[in-house]
Amino acid sequence: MSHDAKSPAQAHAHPTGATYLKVAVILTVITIVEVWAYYIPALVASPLFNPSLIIMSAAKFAIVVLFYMHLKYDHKLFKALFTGPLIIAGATILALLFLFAKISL
Amino acid sequence: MASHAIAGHDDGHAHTHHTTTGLDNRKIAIWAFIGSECMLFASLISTYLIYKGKSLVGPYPHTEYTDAAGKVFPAILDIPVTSASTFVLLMSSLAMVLALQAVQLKGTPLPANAGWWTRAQRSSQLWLGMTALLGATFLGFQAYEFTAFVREGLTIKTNLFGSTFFTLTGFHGAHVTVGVLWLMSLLWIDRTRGLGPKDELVVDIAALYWHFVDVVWIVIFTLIYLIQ
Amino acid sequence: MPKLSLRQAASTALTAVALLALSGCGFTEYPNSTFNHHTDFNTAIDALFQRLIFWGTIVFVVVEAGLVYTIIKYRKRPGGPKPRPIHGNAALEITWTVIPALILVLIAIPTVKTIFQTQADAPAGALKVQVIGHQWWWEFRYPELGIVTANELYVPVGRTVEFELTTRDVLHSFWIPQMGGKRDLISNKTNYLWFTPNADLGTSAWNGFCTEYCGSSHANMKFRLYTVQPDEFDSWAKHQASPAVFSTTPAPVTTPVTPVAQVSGADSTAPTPATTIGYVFPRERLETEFPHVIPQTPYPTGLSFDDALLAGGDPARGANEGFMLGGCIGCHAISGVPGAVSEIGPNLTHIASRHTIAGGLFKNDAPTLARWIKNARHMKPGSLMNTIGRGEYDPILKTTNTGGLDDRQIADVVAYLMALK
Amino acid sequence: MATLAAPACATAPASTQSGLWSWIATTDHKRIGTLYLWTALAFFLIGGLEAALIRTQLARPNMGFVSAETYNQLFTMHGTTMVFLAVMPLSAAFFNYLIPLQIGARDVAFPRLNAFSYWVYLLGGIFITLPILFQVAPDGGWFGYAPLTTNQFSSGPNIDFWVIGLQILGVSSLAAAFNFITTIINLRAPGMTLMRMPMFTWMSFVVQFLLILAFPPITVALVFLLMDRFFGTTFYAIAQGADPLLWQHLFWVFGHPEVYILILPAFGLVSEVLPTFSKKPLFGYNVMVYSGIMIGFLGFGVWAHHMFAVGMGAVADSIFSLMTMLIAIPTGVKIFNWIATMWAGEVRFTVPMKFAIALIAMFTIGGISGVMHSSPPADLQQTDSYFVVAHFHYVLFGGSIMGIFAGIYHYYPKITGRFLNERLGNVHFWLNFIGMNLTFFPMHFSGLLGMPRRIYTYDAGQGWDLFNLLATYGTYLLVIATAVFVWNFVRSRTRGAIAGGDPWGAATLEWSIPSPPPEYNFAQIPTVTSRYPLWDLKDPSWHEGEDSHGDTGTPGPSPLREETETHTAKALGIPMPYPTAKPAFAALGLVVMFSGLLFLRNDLFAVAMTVTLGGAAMLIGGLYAWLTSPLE
Ligand code: HEA
Ligand code: HEA
Ligand code: HEC
Ligand code: CUA
Ligand SMILES: [Cu+2]
Repeated sequence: MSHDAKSPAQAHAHPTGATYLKVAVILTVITIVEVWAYYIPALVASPLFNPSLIIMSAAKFAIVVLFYMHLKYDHKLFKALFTGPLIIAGATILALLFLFAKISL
Repeated sequence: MASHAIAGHDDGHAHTHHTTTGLDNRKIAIWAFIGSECMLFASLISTYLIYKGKSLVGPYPHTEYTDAAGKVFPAILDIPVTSASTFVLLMSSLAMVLALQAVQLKGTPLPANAGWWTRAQRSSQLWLGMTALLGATFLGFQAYEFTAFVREGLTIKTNLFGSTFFTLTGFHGAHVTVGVLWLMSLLWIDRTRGLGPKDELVVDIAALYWHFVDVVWIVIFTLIYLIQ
Repeated sequence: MPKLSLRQAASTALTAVALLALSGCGFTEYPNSTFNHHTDFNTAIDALFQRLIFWGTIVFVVVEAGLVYTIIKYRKRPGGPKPRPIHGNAALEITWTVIPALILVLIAIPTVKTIFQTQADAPAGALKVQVIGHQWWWEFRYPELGIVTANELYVPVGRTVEFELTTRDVLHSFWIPQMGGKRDLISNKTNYLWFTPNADLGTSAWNGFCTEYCGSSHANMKFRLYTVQPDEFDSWAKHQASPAVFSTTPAPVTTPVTPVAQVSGADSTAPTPATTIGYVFPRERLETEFPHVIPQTPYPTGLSFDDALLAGGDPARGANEGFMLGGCIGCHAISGVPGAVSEIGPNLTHIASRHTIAGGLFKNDAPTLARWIKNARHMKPGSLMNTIGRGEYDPILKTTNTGGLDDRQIADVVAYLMALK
Repeated sequence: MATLAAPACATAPASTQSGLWSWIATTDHKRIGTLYLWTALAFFLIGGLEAALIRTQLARPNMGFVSAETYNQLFTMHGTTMVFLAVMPLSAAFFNYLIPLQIGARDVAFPRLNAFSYWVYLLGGIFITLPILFQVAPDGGWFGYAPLTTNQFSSGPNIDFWVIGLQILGVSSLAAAFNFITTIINLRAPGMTLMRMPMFTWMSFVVQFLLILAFPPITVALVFLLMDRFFGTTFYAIAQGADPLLWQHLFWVFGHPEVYILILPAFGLVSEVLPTFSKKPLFGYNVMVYSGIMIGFLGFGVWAHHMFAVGMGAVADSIFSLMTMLIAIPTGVKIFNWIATMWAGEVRFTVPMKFAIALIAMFTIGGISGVMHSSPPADLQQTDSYFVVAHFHYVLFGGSIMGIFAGIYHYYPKITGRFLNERLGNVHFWLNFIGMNLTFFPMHFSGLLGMPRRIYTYDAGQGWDLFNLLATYGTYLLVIATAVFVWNFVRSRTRGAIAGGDPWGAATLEWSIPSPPPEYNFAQIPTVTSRYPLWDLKDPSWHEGEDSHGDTGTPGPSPLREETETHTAKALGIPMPYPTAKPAFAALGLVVMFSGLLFLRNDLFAVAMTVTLGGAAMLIGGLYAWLTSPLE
């Protein structure tokens, strides 16, 4: 990892404006689906409502991070700097929700 | 003078000195900062979720509440408005990434037959301004939301929901505010001196911050607004 | 470095010897020792703890002996061998990863077992006691028996007692070292703890403590536990459940204080007070056998009381005049006394049957009560009972009390309280 | 302090700057490290003085030496001071001084941010400490459990100082952590791969991650408390249905990683000392690195072991118990590897070495009692008793403080160019060693014999008298020991024996340059080919006959050159950061901004606004001026 003389910008091909637009469209579509689901009582009542919303939001999260924040293309160091804390943060949220009986094992 | 420094000679030896990884110090620092922010928002979001449904009195986020005097408080969250503001923030991320691209592309010759879109993509000022504007719009929505809630009887003191809700979204809003100010100063530099590929890093760092604030909202929107 | 080795050998020996000594040790010398097991709870804990001590001692001895041996053997000596540049040794490193892991497994298994054993639901038929924490005293209620008391607990031996722990203000923690582990009292939450005092346990007295820091007088939030024989318990309970013992025909009204007449027999609907006094842990036994439960807190300097007045205290006047004028009724309940229902302060129905007051801080006797009533805040830092003596300086309000009771009135109140057997 | 600027080393030329202003404006990591060292030592004395008062009050039953209220302030401030103002900043002193030297850099990544961190620390420390002189110091215990710390139960300004003060100190720690993460990742000399970094730098690296991940939760917990106290929110308002365990969880999510923040730097320091004075490489370097990372990582999954008595339920108790026990494994590996480092070595009993050995011996005791706590049913008998107090002083004093003293004796010659007096050092060590055992070992007994912690008084005849008296005597020994140390520390600055660049025959880069190091550190950035560059240089045959494990580099002459002469940066044409007081000014602004809140307690809304906005203006102005002026 050390002495990677190339600057990251040159090291990897960046996506183009078109990719960014596509990503934006996907984000918009997911958001629309989310909000739409919110207004369908049958869906809200379903046990799959919460998990699917969480999955959709995680997908949006990942897309923005990978494409807009270029984590997909950037130096792996940044991936480590971001995913490490993210995992600890996620685990902490889960543990706290468990401890306060908001979720169970 | 400001432009000179922010764009080139900030703290950190990156531009003049060799670094181990070849990466710029500031970019490493901002990623570490973002990692730290993950824990900050994790704590805030956990608190909101832990206290969800524990308020002794209303108003409540998703359900109606009738107080002792018989006064009815409707469910307080306004999903249509927040959906709109969420969309605005998402689009600001698009604008931001295009702003970065515009800065990177500065100086590369435009093909002769370039269409409006290709041209537009070269305008860093357009996209920086757009991002800041969308961010400010988001803040406007938030200001509207907050005042509406207060009018409807929910303040930061009312109940656990009020305290956690305003604090969580308030913290996020403060982050957006900082971001907007940051973008405006970049825009100002761009207008006075012009940002070019050599300033890529400066814009990149602001962009990373901005996108992070956006992804936090993605999580908040789902966990706080949509899930009941 | 012989000095170091000596020191370490000594502390090794000390741990082993001292722990052994303490665990089987005399009652009076270490009256709050956690090594004794007088309950099922403590027996379970102690078995676990012995195992921890055993492995802990082995690890301690191995590490310290290895360390001392190494530094002595390989100390720099003239003509000593040249150090060998060893960078590591996978086999060794795996060994000292695996062995501790194995030890931990041997600790972990009984740990988890004991967790589930001690946190199971209490067996049916347990005596229920509600423990309510207050800044800085304990309220105990026996809901099935209709008893409300403070700072002193009675439980029968051989029967499981289940504590239901809540707090009226900040966090506290309930601990009787000789009976078992502690459990916190958490606002907006109910906790449970149960144990069974061994059936063969004689009638004895134990110390209990608040072990969660709860403000100024955290140190002064103690209580007593009396483990008594079942028949003694029944006698005690029956008496405690009855209204106040003190009963006078309404005293001739000397002062025009209005609520006077309500004190006793005046209210015909009030249940008749017990005529015989129930079981109380004998004071003489405490003094001879359980001196550690007798508070030794000295009176604070600067608080004086004319003790001669105490002999002449008139209980009836105390009940009818002092108790009202002093505002006691605003905070203290006395069963059988209409209007005296407040739960702010300890229930005083049978105050005279208790050996201690104020979170176990003081002995319960006339001179102490007098001083307590005169200036509780001087007696106990931060106390939420206000200063009642006339002309007394209230250390919290930082003012001098202009109303309140004079020494003679206090002496009457004390006489009244001492009559509430 | 100004005298510090004058180098004591006779061979070093006069420093380019001196005087008070040069310290306020300095951006040199070594000077900032020195400032941290002095300040943190001062706070250590204050914390120790508080401890001595505590112990005096507890010497005998029913003592009236201090009042209950004073006592409660004393232990709260003792814990807070030792943790946040003494041990953490002492570690920070070494981060500052050593990390750039150990990795072959000229400074940290953000020199001015570094200065900012220091000034925030100093001013925040003063902010939180001063109130004790006026009897309004924080009195909620060092972990400030709600709801005791809310307005309802603590309506005075005491807790305000605590909430605001810790918030300020958090800024300092976080800023420093980002700085060091960047520095370690990015400013390593050529050839200084991650797995060649000195162990102190490695452990510090882990600590920086603990800092950036552990401080946000406490920041949030404190923000809630602050808003409850000043703006009437309901986070910990019992009447509104709040759950007091929220505070406890958020606090300990921070609090447990915090204890590893306190210990890992000390582990790093002894990992430098032990090889040096055994003339042997560190045993199992890789495993030492991984175990450090493991300790840090696992440290985030054990926090609720501080809450076994709150009634979390059997499942949660079990999980946290097992996770806690796991930590004993990587820690044990470290202990055994240290012993193995000395095994077959040539052990020299210098003062730093004695402290390092004492760390191994004493920390183990604390670790073992830690494992006893980790078993929840057993912990129910131990928690909030003096047994816990014994545990954490064995790890904190026997671990962190011993390690830090090892570091101070080891690096004092590097920092000042002079040795600390060996005789006084030995007196200090032995008094300290005996004193700490006399103070803290009896606490195991008083705890298991039923003595609760945080009590300002107790009755005679509870079986605790002897142990308390012994502990108090022990403390007085510690006071004497510390006084000897202070005397030595001050005196040796001007009178200690001159130390050369490499007085101990150590192996790492910081010893390849003069003592004290010149402002630019390395005239020529070194190229590193192994973990022990200086040993390679001085005795290329030192690792003959070794087994295959170590990264002892490529055969052939070492490219490293020892630097013996000191020049000025200017003469060498090395650009150095400009001195600037802007960071100090911004730090002042930050503290002023926060102090504005205090006026809200007396409903002085206008004053509060003025002070807060004034402070914010100073902060922003300072930041702006600093960010827009060139670094060097
Ligand atoms: C430097 C700081 C430090 C360190 C390193 C540790 C290390 C450990 N601590 Fe400690 N701890 C504190 C500081 C620290 N602690 C503080 C300040 C408190 C109290 C806070 C307060 O309440 O005010 C506390 C409280 C505390 C508690 C809560 C007690 C209570 O309040 O009821 C617990 C419970 O599990 C605990 C456990 C441990 C464990 C298992 C370790 C382990 O990391 C120890 C591991 C080390 C070893 C075990 C020794 C070496 C290993 C071997 C030689 C291998 C073989 C060993 C075995 C098989 C056992 N600690
Ligand atoms: C790193 C952390 C650290 C360190 C080093 C120490 C060091 C000491 N601590 Fe403690 N301690 C804590 C962290 C630490 N402590 C914490 C976190 C708590 C919990 C607080 C709480 O409950 O909220 C605690 C609590 C605590 C208690 C429990 C209080 C209670 O529960 O009621 C006691 C009691 O004896 C104690 C004693 C001591 C003593 C005697 C020392 C000694 O080792 C001190 C040695 C130092 C000196 C003796 C310096 C003396 C110097 C002078 C006096 C000046 C001389 C002047 C010149 C020469 C100029 N500490
Ligand atoms: C403001 C409320 C208040 C008033 C008025 C008040 N008390 Fe109290 N009292 C308390 C509280 C609270 C305690 C518990 C204090 C403690 O232990 O810290 C207490 C404790 C006592 C105790 C000790 C009881 C025990 O078992 O520990 C006695 C006796 C007592 N009060 C008598 C009186 C008398 C007599 C008066 C009137 C002259 C009086 N009190 C007025 C609140 C009050
Ligand atoms: Cu109640 Cu401590
Ligand atoms: Cu811990």
